[in-house]
Amino acid sequence: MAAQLTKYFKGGLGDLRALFDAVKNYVSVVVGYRVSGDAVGFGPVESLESLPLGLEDSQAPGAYRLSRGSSGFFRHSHASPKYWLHLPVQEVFTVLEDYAVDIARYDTYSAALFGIKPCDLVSMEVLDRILKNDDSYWSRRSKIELVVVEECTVPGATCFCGSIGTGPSASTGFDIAYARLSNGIIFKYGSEKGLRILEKLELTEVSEEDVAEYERAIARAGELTRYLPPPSEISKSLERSVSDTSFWKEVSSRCVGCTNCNMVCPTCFCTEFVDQIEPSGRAKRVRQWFGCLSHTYGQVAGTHYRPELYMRYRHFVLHKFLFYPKQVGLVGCVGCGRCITWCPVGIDLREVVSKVVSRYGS
Amino acid sequence: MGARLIPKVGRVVRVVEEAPLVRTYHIRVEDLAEPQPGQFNVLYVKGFGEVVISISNFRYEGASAIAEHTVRTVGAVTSYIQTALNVGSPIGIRGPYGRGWPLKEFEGLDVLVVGGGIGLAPLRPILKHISRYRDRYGRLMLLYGARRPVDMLYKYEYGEYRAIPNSTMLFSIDMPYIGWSDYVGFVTDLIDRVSLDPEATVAYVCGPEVMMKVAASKLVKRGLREDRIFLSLERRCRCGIGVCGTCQLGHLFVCKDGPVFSYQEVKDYLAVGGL
Amino acid sequence: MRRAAVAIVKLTSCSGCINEFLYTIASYPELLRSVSIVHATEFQDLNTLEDIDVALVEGSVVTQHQEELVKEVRSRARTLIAIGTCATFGGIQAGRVGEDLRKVILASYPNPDFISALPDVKSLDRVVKVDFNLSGCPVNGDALARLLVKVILGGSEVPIAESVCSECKRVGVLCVMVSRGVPCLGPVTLGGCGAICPRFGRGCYGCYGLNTTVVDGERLARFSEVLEKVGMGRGDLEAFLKYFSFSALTKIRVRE
Amino acid sequence: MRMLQGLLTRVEGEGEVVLRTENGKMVGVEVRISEAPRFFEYIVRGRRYVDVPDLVSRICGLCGVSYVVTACRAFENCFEIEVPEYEEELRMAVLGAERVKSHVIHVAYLNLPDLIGLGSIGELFESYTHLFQSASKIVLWARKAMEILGGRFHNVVNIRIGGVYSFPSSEKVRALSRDLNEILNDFEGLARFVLGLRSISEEVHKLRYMATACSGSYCWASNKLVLDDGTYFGVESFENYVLTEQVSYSNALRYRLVTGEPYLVGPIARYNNYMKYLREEVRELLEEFGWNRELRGVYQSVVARIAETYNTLLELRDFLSSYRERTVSSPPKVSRVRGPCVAVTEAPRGILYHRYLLDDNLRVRSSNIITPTAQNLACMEYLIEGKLYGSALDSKAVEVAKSLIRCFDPCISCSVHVSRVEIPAGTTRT
Ligand SMILES: Cc1cc2nc3c(=O)[nH]c(=O)nc-3n(C[C@H](O)[C@H](O)[C@H](O)COP(=O)(O)OP(=O)(O)OC[C@H]3O[C@@H](n4cnc5c(N)ncnc54)[C@H](O)[C@@H]3O)c2cc1C
Ligand code: SF4
Ligand code: SF4
Ligand code: SF4
Repeated sequence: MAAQLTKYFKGGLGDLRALFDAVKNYVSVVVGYRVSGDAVGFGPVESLESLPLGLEDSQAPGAYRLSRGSSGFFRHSHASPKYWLHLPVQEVFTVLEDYAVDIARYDTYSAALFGIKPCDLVSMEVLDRILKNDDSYWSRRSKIELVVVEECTVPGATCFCGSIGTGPSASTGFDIAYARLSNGIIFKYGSEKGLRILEKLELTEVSEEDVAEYERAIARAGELTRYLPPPSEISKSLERSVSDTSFWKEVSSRCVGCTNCNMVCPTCFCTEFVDQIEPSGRAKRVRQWFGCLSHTYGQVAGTHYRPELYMRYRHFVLHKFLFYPKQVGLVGCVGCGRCITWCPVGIDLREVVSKVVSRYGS
Repeated sequence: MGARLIPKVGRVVRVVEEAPLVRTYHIRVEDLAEPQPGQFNVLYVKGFGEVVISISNFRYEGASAIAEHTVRTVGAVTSYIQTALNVGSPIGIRGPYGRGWPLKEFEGLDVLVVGGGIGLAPLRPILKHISRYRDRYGRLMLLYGARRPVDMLYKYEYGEYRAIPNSTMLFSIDMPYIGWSDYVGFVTDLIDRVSLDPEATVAYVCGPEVMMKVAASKLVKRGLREDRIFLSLERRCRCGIGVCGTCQLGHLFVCKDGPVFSYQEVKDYLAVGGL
Repeated sequence: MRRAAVAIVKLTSCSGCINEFLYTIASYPELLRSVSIVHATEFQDLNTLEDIDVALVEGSVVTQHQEELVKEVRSRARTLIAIGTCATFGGIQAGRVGEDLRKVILASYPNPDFISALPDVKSLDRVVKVDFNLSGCPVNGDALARLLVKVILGGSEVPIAESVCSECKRVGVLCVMVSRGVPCLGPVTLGGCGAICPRFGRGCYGCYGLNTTVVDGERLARFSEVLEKVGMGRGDLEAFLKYFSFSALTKIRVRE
Repeated sequence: MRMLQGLLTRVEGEGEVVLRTENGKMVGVEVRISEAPRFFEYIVRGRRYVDVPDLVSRICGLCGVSYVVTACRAFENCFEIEVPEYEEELRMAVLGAERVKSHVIHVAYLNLPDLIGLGSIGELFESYTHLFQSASKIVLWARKAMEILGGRFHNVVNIRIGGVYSFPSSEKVRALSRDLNEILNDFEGLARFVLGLRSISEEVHKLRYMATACSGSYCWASNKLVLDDGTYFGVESFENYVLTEQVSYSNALRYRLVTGEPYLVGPIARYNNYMKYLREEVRELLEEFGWNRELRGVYQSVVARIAETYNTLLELRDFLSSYRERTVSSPPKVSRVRGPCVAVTEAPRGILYHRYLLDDNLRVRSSNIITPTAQNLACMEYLIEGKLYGSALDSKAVEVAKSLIRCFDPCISCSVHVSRVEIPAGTTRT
């Protein structure tokens, strides 16, 4: 894929604005990490000002802080594209008094993603493959006509995309990517569409030095985020660990089953259904995100298939590194580090995985 | 792209009391594709939710389909079905879903059917299928166990099953009961009481998971191939089409990769508690 | 259709949950066509305790008389729903359990001899069999309405147990503990409120009660270390747990 | 001696009224608060002062906001914390929404059945469906308002010492503001129906009364109090102006003026003090039905409730329509406090008094919470005795006593912060 990217462009913040405007003209809604108040979520972005360009996040296991300052570099918040593509709460249908079924309408506008991170880009591919049959997901997913990625030259302290190969640069599945360097912004394209848009902007040619600096920055970021052995090694070790109950009990001993990791993970997709009925007989069926760390996951009438928390925690980890590859041919963890940052007790997935590998690796 | 989670509205046309807290509902619905034996539908009761229920029998009546579902009352939705659904009641239904019993592939072999309790429901279509295409299969052996005699399903059909040529039928109950002259004990014990040609037998098993595990390992010991033993598994199952994620067993989705699996596919997963 | 006989019974509590029932009626006035309220001293004069289809009981049991009353209600009710944290966990009045009763009384009354009180504060399930526990201080009126309609129709609700954090994330609220270091009991608290406190930028203080489907004494002790780091001492945590999760604490002790 | 008892119904909490007789004639009355004590004064002991508002909110399921606000104000007083203007306005709006809810619930669901001779809310729904629905709409709107501004209908979470935790989004507030216009129509309908009722008694009750004191406005929160005779005093000397008494038959403490006289708090006390500050629209409406005058007896408190609700709805309309989302102030830093932390606020049922003493770690050492209903108990007995003394006793007398009590909208759970429940098993006919 990388060979396809023969051409880079260079520009500044002004050009980013021009790109934003060009993208905005292209679709009816631009979606990305959106600043609202003192938080960053994920949703429609009106203008470049609503993007977290002037914010810096600092992340650590169980800790997240945002600060202002133009020199800062923003990675991501708890909110991933999942918030836009796979709605946290969605109505499925309403059944009227006479049992007529009224299907919930999904909105249908063309959209562009702007500024999303390489890890989140890959997470979309994972979701695409897992949610093949999901109309509500595809009603939004299929409307995404343009993807602009911001590559990470300054990764965060919980990021480990380099270990998985999902970042810090984007290699496929995007139209345009840009990276912020010390002396400007490097743009590249990933599709013909992207190239056409970039060509219309008044960008300068890149020098060899620029390209070299870009590559250095990406390589450095890649190094910084390479904590773990290769995913194949991880899967193998996990496979050997499954029946080591005491190991899984130990690594999950601080877990309180709050499901934050599930909710913030860009590839966790499980949902539950909630049914409501009014005295009039009108009923509603609602679907909502659901975490495998919660007690109900695996519970059935009369018995429970994962009654203990360590079983559910083990499922979370196995799913990412062992089962996802079998299900969709991709590692389910994209190395974004969200589950580490947003875990209120600060359980570090990297540590757990390292332990598995050191104990069960070849 | 259709709206895949939307039920069609059908109507209950007959209710059969099978056993305490178990009833078979005959549901008429237009425009339902013909299921494979072992597939299931998702039934929806307005305002209370959905449940995944095997199709225990199926036929067309004119343009409309009649699907039979044998439901045991255990939790919220099934209780409501038991309380409120009667002949004439509307009910939502979607399906058929899942991978059913592989039957065509094993034509020519002897067929061993092992059922426990409500687990006979998804096996019933196999019996119907074999009785219809009798000459395509070898011997038919049905081993069926329940807690008590009164808990046995489809009692009114046993005559019909027995009439299938070249078939054996063995029954068991868990505890002795007055008037019961068949076997008392686990249904899996019955496996020891049938003669099997391990080279030429396929087994279809459904019941509580422990029972299926015991049955499978016994059959393996008797020399059956692991890829000729089929189990119909159960997990928390909400959507039926592989999008809600709650039915995962290892990398398998019980609803779309199963519910029927060969023992070979799942034995490693089943061996680990709580996977 | 026969109207379902509903009894609203108040024990020791503030009436907040009964007001949530009033809200249910205000939201679905047509409910008054499918139920007949046979007992509700708060808003009607004629009250009986016979043949109850659904009893909604608010409050915890603190007197002998209440204990008898609930037993009576139980024996006459087809379905008994404990509404609110007082009924499901004991409620804030449990904050005085284990203390010298005379001292407790003297804190409020000049003449302790006129006041009788028992040393314990009991959640309903310690006295009778409860069919549904709907916690919350106060109970979530929408959840109550949802359950009530289902129960009146002869059914029940598919139970889901998760923490406040699940709700927090679904509404897209920034975690106050992770992002601002504000102590929050959300991770160990039963969901159901819709993450009200984090939505207003503050930590959860656990008013829906401990999520004991997941949290045991060991995990709670570990979690209290996390809270300690962000400034909530163990004593304050224990106090809040006593106010809102008392009956759970009798099963789960915060390890020393 | 014989006693005739009646369980108090259509009041919040559990209590009874007991009429004592000799030779068939009524000689005394006991308003028994049998609600089991909850011992809040003990429960808040040892707690950090910042946690107190959320705890005392649990005293009352009808007017928890008043408790939260009073506790906050008590600590703001002793720490000399300035609450930013916009945050105070928001808090007062939450308090106002609660008042609307409380008053409308009382007027429509609890008191109206008395005025039109019905026994319950169900009967009201059957025979006055439209009225019931209007009242419900108002209550539901008040709920929405409390949820958006305060977090929920009861035990609001958005009020803290020094201000609020956050400003709700303008978008949500705009929606609230839009709906209010319709609600005002519904309210007018209800108000006209109630004010036009002939059944509101003209019976005169000569009573002392107390209210918080403000100059130039209808008073809800102030550090001053006023008696009907014009005596003003600061909240810090409140306890010098009242006598606390405890009776053997009741779990609630009760209060009298130092002279031994019972006194009234609540709608009538406020109304008679501040009616001139009601908004023009309110006064016009009252005028139309001949009620723009001093109220003479507790039966007329329903008029005051209508007036206060209307006034509050209009104030809320102004607040909501000019609302802007702002950034909240940072929580105040405090170190030491000298003396007790005291405050009074007008809860829907009257003045609510809180006093806390903190220790050096700023944890509660002791407290005293005096609720409006507790202050009204002596008045209730006084009025019943005045009305029934010497009369022959029958179940009608009990009814008379109970309906008098109901006019106070007594909030029994809060008046004890506990209770003994006296429901005879089986049928309770009262
Ligand atoms: C493939 C398959 C076929 C089945 N066939 C039959 C059948 O023919 N007859 C029959 O009586 N039962 C069958 N079951 C089990 C049946 O689905 C459950 O008994 C039923 O869902 C319980 O629902 P509830 O609402 O009463 O229980 P609750 O405990 O209230 O369940 C809540 C929800 O969880 C899910 N759930 C709970 N228990 C199970 C379970 N055991 N399996 C799957 N999902 C569950 C359902 O979505 C249910 O609506 C089958 C299960 C599977 C997976
Ligand atoms: S498992 Fe954790 S690090 Fe991996 S993608 Fe999910 S949230 Fe990110
Ligand atoms: S704010 Fe509290 S409830 Fe919300 S995610 Fe954080 S810890 Fe959980
Ligand atoms: S967030 Fe916690 S304290 Fe706040 S309302 Fe919900 S459960 Fe209660």
